[in-house]
Amino acid sequence: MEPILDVKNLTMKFGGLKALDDVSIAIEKGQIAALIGPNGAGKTTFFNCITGIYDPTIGNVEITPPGKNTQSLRGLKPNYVTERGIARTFQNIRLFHGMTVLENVLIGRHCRLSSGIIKAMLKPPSQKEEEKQAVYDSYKILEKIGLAKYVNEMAVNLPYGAQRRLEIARAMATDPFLLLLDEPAAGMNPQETKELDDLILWLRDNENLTILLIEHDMKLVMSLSDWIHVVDYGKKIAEGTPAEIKANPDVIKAYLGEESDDA
Amino acid sequence: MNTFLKSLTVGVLSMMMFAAPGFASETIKVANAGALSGDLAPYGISALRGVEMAVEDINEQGGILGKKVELMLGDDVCKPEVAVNVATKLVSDGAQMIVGHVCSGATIAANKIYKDAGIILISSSATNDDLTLTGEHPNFFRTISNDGAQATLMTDFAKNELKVKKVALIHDKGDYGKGQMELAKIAFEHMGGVEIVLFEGVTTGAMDYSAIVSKIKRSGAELVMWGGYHSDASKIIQLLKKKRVDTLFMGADGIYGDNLPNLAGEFAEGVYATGPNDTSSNPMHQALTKEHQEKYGEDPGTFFITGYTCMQALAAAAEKAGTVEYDAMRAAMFDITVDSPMGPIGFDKNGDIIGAGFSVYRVIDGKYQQVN
Amino acid sequence: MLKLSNIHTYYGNIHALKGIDIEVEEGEVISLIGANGAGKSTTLMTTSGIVPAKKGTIELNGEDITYLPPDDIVKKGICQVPEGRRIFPYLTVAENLDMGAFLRNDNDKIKQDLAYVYELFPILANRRNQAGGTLSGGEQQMLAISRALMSRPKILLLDEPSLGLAPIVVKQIFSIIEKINQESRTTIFIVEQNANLALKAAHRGYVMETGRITMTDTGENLLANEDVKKAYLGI
Amino acid sequence: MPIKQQLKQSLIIAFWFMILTFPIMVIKVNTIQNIIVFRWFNLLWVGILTFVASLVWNYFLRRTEDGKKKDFEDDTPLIHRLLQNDRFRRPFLGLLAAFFIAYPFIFPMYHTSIMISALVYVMLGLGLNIVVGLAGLLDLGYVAFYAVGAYAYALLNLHFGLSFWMVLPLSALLGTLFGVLLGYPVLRLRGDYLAIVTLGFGEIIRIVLENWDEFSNGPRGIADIPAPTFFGHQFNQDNTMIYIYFIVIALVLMTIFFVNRLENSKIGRAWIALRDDEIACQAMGIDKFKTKLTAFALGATWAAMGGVIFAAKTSYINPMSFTIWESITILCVVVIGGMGSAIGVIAGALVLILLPEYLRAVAEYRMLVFGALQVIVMVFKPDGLIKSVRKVYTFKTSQEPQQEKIAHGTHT
Amino acid sequence: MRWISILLGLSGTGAVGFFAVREIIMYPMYFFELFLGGLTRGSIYALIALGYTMVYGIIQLINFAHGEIYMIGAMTALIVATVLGMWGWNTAVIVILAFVFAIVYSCAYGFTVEKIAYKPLRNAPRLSALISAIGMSLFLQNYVMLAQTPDYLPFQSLIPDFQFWEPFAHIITSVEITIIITTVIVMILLGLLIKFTRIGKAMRATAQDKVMAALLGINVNNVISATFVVGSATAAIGGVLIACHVGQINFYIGFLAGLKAFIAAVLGGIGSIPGAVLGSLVLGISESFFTGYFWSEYEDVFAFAILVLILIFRPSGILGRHDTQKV
Repeated sequence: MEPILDVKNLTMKFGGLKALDDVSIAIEKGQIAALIGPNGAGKTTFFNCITGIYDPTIGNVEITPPGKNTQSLRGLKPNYVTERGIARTFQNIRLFHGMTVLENVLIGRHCRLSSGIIKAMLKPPSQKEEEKQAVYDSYKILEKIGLAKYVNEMAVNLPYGAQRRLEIARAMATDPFLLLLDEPAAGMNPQETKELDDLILWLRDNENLTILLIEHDMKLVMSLSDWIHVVDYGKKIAEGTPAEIKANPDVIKAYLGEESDDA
Repeated sequence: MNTFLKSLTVGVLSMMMFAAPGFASETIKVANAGALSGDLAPYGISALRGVEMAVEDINEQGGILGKKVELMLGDDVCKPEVAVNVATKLVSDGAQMIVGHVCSGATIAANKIYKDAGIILISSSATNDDLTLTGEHPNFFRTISNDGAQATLMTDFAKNELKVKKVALIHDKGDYGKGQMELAKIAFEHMGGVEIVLFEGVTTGAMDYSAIVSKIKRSGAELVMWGGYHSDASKIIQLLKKKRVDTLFMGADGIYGDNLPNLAGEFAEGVYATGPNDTSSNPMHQALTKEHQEKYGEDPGTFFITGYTCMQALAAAAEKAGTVEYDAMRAAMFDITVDSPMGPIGFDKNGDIIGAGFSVYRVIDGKYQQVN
Repeated sequence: MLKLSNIHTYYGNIHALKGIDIEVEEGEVISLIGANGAGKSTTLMTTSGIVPAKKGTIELNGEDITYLPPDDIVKKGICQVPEGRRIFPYLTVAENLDMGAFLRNDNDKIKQDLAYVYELFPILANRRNQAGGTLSGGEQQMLAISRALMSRPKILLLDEPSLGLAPIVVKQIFSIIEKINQESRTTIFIVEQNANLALKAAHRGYVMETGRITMTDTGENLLANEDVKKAYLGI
Repeated sequence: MPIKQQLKQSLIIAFWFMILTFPIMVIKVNTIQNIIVFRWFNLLWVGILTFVASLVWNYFLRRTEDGKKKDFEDDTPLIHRLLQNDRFRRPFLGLLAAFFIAYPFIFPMYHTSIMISALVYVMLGLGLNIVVGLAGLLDLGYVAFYAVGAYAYALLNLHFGLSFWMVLPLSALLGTLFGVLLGYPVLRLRGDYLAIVTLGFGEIIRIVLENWDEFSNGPRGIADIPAPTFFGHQFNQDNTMIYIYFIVIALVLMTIFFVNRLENSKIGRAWIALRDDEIACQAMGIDKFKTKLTAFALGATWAAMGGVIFAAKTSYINPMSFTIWESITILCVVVIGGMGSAIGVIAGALVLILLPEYLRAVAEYRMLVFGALQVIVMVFKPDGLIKSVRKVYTFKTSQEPQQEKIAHGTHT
Repeated sequence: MRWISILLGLSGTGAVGFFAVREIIMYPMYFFELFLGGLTRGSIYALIALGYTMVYGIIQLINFAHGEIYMIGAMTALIVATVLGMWGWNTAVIVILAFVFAIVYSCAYGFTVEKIAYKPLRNAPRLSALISAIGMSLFLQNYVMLAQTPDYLPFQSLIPDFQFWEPFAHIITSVEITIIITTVIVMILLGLLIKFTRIGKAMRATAQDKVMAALLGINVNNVISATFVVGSATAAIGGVLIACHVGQINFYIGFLAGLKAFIAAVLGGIGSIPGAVLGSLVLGISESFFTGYFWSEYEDVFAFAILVLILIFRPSGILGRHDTQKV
């Protein structure tokens, strides 16, 4: 089977600095994959290259959405990448602070709605219908993620953990097949992390999603991932199952440290 | 919020107060409209002072048709859209005659209102040809000659008296300045024998004109003809002199008056300008100048005398017509001869002044002196 | 030596601290743990005078410093390493350190201290002419701590020193923190997510929930406490 | 702060201002006649005025700051709260409508005339509000589109004899077209870079109009632009003014109606989201560039229509009416009124345009007062006179899923 | 399509290049003259642009009232010089005192304006601060107009007009030379100030991160005030020199000068001090050449066209920092 995401020889230069150096990563359908590595290793840059925020210097990103042909994402603007079915969250929460929870998710629905300016001004029945449907769909997503009780709250007033989940809900609203999570557990307490763990598994199993995540919480990564990729100084240094990675001496040296159990 | 509502109420109330109609006609209402603020204010204020002084004199002598004259003011900052509002205001406040406006553009815009309301308009300074020659402004008169006359004078003088062969026409891109230079260009082309080596506009108020000065020098022009006002002229003249570019400099009434010699100081020596005929030998003119000196502590500005004459002409026409009704007034305007500080003047069928014209002046010892 | 009593702080309309009491003794390492949004960072920002308290008093060695502007508080010897490190991105490493010693005039001692931090973090010495913004996260954290040390603080406030760092770097940072405390007797006040690490390193700890202090004890006791274990250690 | 200390502080401030204003307020030089006048009384006035002003200023500044900290209650502006109240809304709107309908018949023409100017600014303000208030794009060259509309009417009428009613929709299209043309190359710029480039475009259009005589008649401008006709009937001057007044009223209502709908649509949401966070927006599948361009072009559309009205009302246009100050004034209308708030923009336009007109009584000082007021309003009400209250989408769970309704209500 | 555009581009560049080379060879003095004129103009822009860029760098505010500070500097110099001149003081003393007073008063105004119109708005939306600045600008213009006069006032050059030896007499005046030299000196001093002094370091730190600067013991309010003071001082120097150059001032000179200088600052990359100078020189020199070789009517159009072109290819100006937004 074709990998659902196939990144080939990705290199990204900023001025003289190579943030990514010939990184190739393939992700199978239905996998939960993790990308780990020290700070500044290029993990977020990798996400940005896939989602079109950066245009990689060399390399190609190919996707094979379920039931569709393989296509290249090279040179696409971020919004087109999203339209093709890749959604993401951000390391530092980027919610729209002036908006309610529902509206945040509605923004996520944006690219699946069709009405334009003229319709917005004239408001024909079809447009009203679409808006209604969008609100309904958004609410359903919130229900699934477990945020339904906050639906009319302002996003900024949510507890921290809920804000992180809202980012996921918002990403889900774009109907993705591949979800990229950038440090979803950062700043969460153990209880919240546990819930996140469950949510990610649930998303994979019930929503048919493939998930790639960046995370520093090794416990989460090790328990959740099917496959782990390790980068350091922009280069991929290892990949394998959690058990293999834990035992990999290069990874221990660069990232985990000697006693890798207590973090 | 409360404060906002309050201020709104105050606003509405004050509007209602303004709204009280002003037709209690114990007086004759004359309005003076023009730039009283902004960078062209010196011109507007000089004209206003003339009008004010004339109103005082007329009222001392018993007013017009036995009624005192009441002067209303409108400030249009020389902007057409403001002029329209000002005109509307003056008309709604019951003005029966208007002196103004100062700038041609504002005058053209505002006159639509006056024309419809049937009010005579007389300007001391709007020189644009269109105002009289197109026939679209039948209610318009002026106590200053038009741009065409001025341009002819300038170009004739340049060719016949100064005997220049190459001339640079520089303007400030404004309606007045550019209009002047376009007329001059046509006149030169019509006459032949003088080559226009440069025809350019510069940005008013710029900090540096050295590039255009270099360009003038390179063009080999013997005369720079300037369309615009005194402040930019002064900058260019100074730079020409400082950079030892030996060209003559000539402008129209925009640089006539004391403003330019005052501003440019010694650098202004030798600058030519056209301006309303010198009538300073007229005893009335001398008396008025003296009065101005006493009242304001300075010499009168460019349009002081023409402004005074405007008011005189209106008074004379009203007296002659015996009424301030439009048709009679207008007819009378063509008939009157006013004994003004500029000498006896009248108006031709277009509304242009008869009996006054332009002369050429040159700055000698810090003052403009007539040369032709 | 530092005493916060009944501190109330507002962020705009949000009542962030609802009557905080914290005491820090000289030479101690104190940890303040709690969930995100509990008000830990606000506690530090209020202490540093960036978000002044609305009510309550902060005393330093008996002197009231509640309403002093931030720069005067630094002059009194309280220096903070804020969350997110806040390195000056366009200043070089050396210039960043120089800014740490902004209030000092004793050039000889500054040189000594500079040598000391370069010894603590040799990597900074190698990068002294590199712009701060080009350092990696771990290096930036080291630089941030060194920069604060350059002001010779009596009390060092550390906000989330482990945030977003690789496990190996986190360990290194915490060992250095302990070293600083032992070698120069600097009082250290740490705010941390990572309760495990923070409580291990601390003499005493405070637990904070939604703007209030809910528990305080020695580090070991807190580590052993069932509630803490459940809520913050995930055991 | 104790009174005594305050007085002392104000005394110091007064003293400082006396020194500060000394050369300019006290010494008046006339370098033409070499006269110096010392006006010592001014010094006294400055001292007294600044002393009082600083006391008042400090008092209000402290009050605003205290207010900020303890204000937990609903900070929705009064007018919005009143408008939500049905009992109040109907009579209020009825009265308002009655007032505006009766207005030109009660007041003399001058008041109608300046009210038209103010209403044109309401249109312009609402249009710019889309660009600045909703989409967060600082446009300092908005006047360019205003000029496009005005010249479109003047020229199309001059050369092809097109009437007002034909040009009005045409100019809207032209405005949109120019919005796209000018927006296309520059909308990738951020923040103040965008501001200065749009300012540049505004000036470029004006300079071209000024110099390209063959096209625009140069600085002489275009005169005798006809007023709109009523099914071919031309009114006299007074009635034309009233007629234009009602046309503007209709256009303003239309603007409010459409802008409101846009704001509460998918596109409006995208604008606001884009203002908050561009990157997140793109990750949500919003085409950043296209969305910004839409805002820019729509803003231009209204400016162009405003321009047509302006030309029809003034009957004479020349490039001097479209300087950068005009753009700044429109921006002030939006910001002082309250960015993002339609009611605010209306209030802003009425205050900023009518105020200087009524301040004509103190003609000399009006711009001084106007400038000072801008500072004061911004210092004490940084969100503008009427703070924007956005309608937020709320979801009512009590309803059956299939008949979900979007309820518009104010978030408190 | 691509080839056509390349061909067009090449032939265009070629034609312009040919024209330029021919011009330079045939009239080298004219070229030099325009260059020097542009240099003067650029220097003038630079003196004002420095203040813009410094203030922007530190509080991200377009200080609209900066042009008025420059005007007040010139006005103060005029007043002081006239008064002292009438009291019969020595010319050299007058020149020095006029400059000193202009600088001191501009600084005082800059300082006060910040305290009144910007400081209370430090946490307000950025546009509010901009409108406040516009209001301040209007206020100061009208204040000077009402307190003094709306007329243009002649400004006796404080710098004696010096007759150069021949080929240069046509090309440059003593005032222009003074302007260029002063700008260079001010630039160097400012560079040293920013790089090496305590306050300069504090300014750089504050510009990058205000909260962190405060946490290191820097009094941010004082640093911001200092920035306004330094920016106002350079503007005052510029004001006096320009007044000498054009020989007149009035209350309105600040607006246009400020606008041009602001464009120059943006061109160079707002917030960057070398950028402000480079942007000013680029703008001044290219304007001068454009007027000299093409049509002065479209000088400003050309200036804006350059701005748009440069910003399209370098969205943060010539020397601006290209911040890739952190994601």
